[in-house]
Amino acid sequence: MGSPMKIRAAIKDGRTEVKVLISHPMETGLRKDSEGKAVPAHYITEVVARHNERVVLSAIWGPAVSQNPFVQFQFAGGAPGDTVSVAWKDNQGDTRSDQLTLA
Amino acid sequence: MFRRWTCVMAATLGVAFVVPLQAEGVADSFRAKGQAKLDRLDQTDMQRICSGPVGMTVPDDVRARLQKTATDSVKFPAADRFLGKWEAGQKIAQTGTGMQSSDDPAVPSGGNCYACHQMAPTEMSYGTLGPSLAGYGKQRGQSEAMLKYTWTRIWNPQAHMPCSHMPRFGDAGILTEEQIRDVMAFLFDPASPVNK
Amino acid sequence: MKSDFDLSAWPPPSLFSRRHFLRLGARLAGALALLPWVPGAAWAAALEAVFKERTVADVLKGLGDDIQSSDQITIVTPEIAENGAVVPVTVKSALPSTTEIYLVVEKNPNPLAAAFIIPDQTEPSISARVKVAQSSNLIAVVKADGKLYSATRETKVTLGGCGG
Amino acid sequence: MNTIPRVVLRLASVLILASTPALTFAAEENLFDEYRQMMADDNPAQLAEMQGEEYWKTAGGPKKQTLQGCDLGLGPGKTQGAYAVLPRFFADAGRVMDLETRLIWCMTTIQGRDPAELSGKAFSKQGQPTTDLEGLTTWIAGQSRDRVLAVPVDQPQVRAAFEEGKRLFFYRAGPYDFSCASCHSQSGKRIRLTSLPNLTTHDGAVSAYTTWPTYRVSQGAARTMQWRMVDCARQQRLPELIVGSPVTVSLLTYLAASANGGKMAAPGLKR
Repeated sequence: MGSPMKIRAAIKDGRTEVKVLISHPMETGLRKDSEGKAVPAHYITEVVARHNERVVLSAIWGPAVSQNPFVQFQFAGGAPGDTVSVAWKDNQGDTRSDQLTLA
Repeated sequence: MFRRWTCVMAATLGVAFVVPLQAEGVADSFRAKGQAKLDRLDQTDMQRICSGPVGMTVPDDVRARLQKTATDSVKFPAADRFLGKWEAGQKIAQTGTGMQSSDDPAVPSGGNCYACHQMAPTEMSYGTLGPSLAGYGKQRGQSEAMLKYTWTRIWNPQAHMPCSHMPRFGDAGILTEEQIRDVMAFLFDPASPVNK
Repeated sequence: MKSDFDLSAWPPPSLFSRRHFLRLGARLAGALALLPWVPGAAWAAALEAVFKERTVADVLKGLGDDIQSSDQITIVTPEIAENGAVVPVTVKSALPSTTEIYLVVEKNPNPLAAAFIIPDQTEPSISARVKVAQSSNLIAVVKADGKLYSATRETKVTLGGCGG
Repeated sequence: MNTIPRVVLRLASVLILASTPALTFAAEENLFDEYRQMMADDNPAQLAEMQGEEYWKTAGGPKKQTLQGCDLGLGPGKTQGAYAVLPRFFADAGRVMDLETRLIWCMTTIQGRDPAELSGKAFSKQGQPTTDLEGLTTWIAGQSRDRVLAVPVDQPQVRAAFEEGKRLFFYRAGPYDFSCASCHSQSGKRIRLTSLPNLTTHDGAVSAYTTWPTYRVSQGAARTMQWRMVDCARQQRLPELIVGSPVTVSLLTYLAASANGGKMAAPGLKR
């Protein structure tokens, strides 16, 4: 299980803007550590964001997404009390899901 | 080591002396790591004299002594072979590693010239602590005097500018004679990007 | 903690019949055969091969033939990034019925960096951060109304530092 | 008598003027403003802050205690504004401490953790998770955002540390002859493309000190002032500077007090 994400969401003019920061090393598999050993690839492969149960964004990533990834998007709708959740899965089988309640 | 320095500083330079904060001594704040042993905290004569704050003053006779010591340290290359391969010199100018506690001592040091100097005008990532060296050889030609002057500036910058903050690449053993030849070629060779 | 990773909602069902998907599918019949009923997983499996491509030409071919350049796609990146490890990118599409956005970094060892599916209710505008190995073109490929479009913008990355 | 650094400065500027046509440093720095603006709102240092806040409030260590009894100078458990008045003298420890040194003290005395390990493994290696110390430091520094720096230089111990730090700042040693001042005593200079703050001026000290801890995009990690000291010493080709050691505290006291009056803006974001 990874570290918590930082999810922020704001309702504005009938839309909800979502900003997500994910704690993840996003190792390419090409880097060598200080002892010269190759660091195995370790990166998020899939991301899903939901507004309540509805998927509002899905993504497939490669290792070229930056370490501690950030993603921002907007969806129509969203009301106080609704949930916004984000889940990810990485190439080593680790997953994490966090959610917030819209204010 | 540090305490000895503070006393000398106070005596030589008239800097206000403040009792060292830590009774246990400042060298205790460091530990040897890799090639960087604790003796690196010991100061040379030049380092000690040149450790004053901004606006410090050094007597003329001390300056003259520093300059003479530095000038005497310079070893010119055998058979006046000042210039090596500019391609190798370019790589040395771009390489920032060398002699750090984290560096492998078996790997030759870089010169990291670009950290402080503009060199090839095509390289946009250059520092400005030192003067621009773009067009260095084109502007100056390759007279023996100019080659010797430049060799000296690289080997031990203190010879021309006491208390310079540029490393003594030859005198301190950072670069080999061969590497300095290559850096010289990077500066002087008409085919080098420095002179394009 | 919500532990499931439910792929069944990926991507919108309409995507299934799209031409490039079928093309990918044909190339990866094996993967599809394993997961015939999960469209999201199949899409992911099909893209997996494109993520492994080493040239932009192969990536674009993998996404689908006939990609037209479009001034309806905006790419916002800094002209010069202090470090290639993190280059912020925003891709915005003004093309009606935008359903997918792909980020491609021309000179990276594997140019395809990220793929996004944009459902109906989501704005066709995504911000993310990617690694850029050297100064390079960034290409945004957008799928709108079943067709592929692209836009390109250059970003410079710089070297830095005092030592190693 | 000659004034050496001024001579050096003058010579250097003459040489630069002589051989560098039309260099525009200001314009080049502005190029990075665009980059930083695109990142600033969503600084990944927030992830370290989240982790630090959680650590602060969660019982841990052999003694299974939270750090909420830790006194950072404003009373036990008080984090708001604490960073802006550090380093300071702590009577219980009998010495001046910066935030990180104090946190190690608290994690040791309150939680029973091993000080050698906390100091020896203070910083995350590339790709490794944020350390407890990094998280705590980033979060607590963020709790002083927009506060005016007011290091208590009226404390005689702080004054002594300041003077010691100032002297160390100019101390040249090692095979490269570097001191902190080698890179940080002139204004408007860069190393490669990175601007170098002139830490001997108030403005330079403010611009540097108030933006640390900072997220280093090149390392993908939140980095702290102790890290900055240790890594500058490495690049000076010195032996390893020990986290929380007197030299680090003295240098940080000099830097922080030189920035007194500046407004805290940490965590920052740097290359």
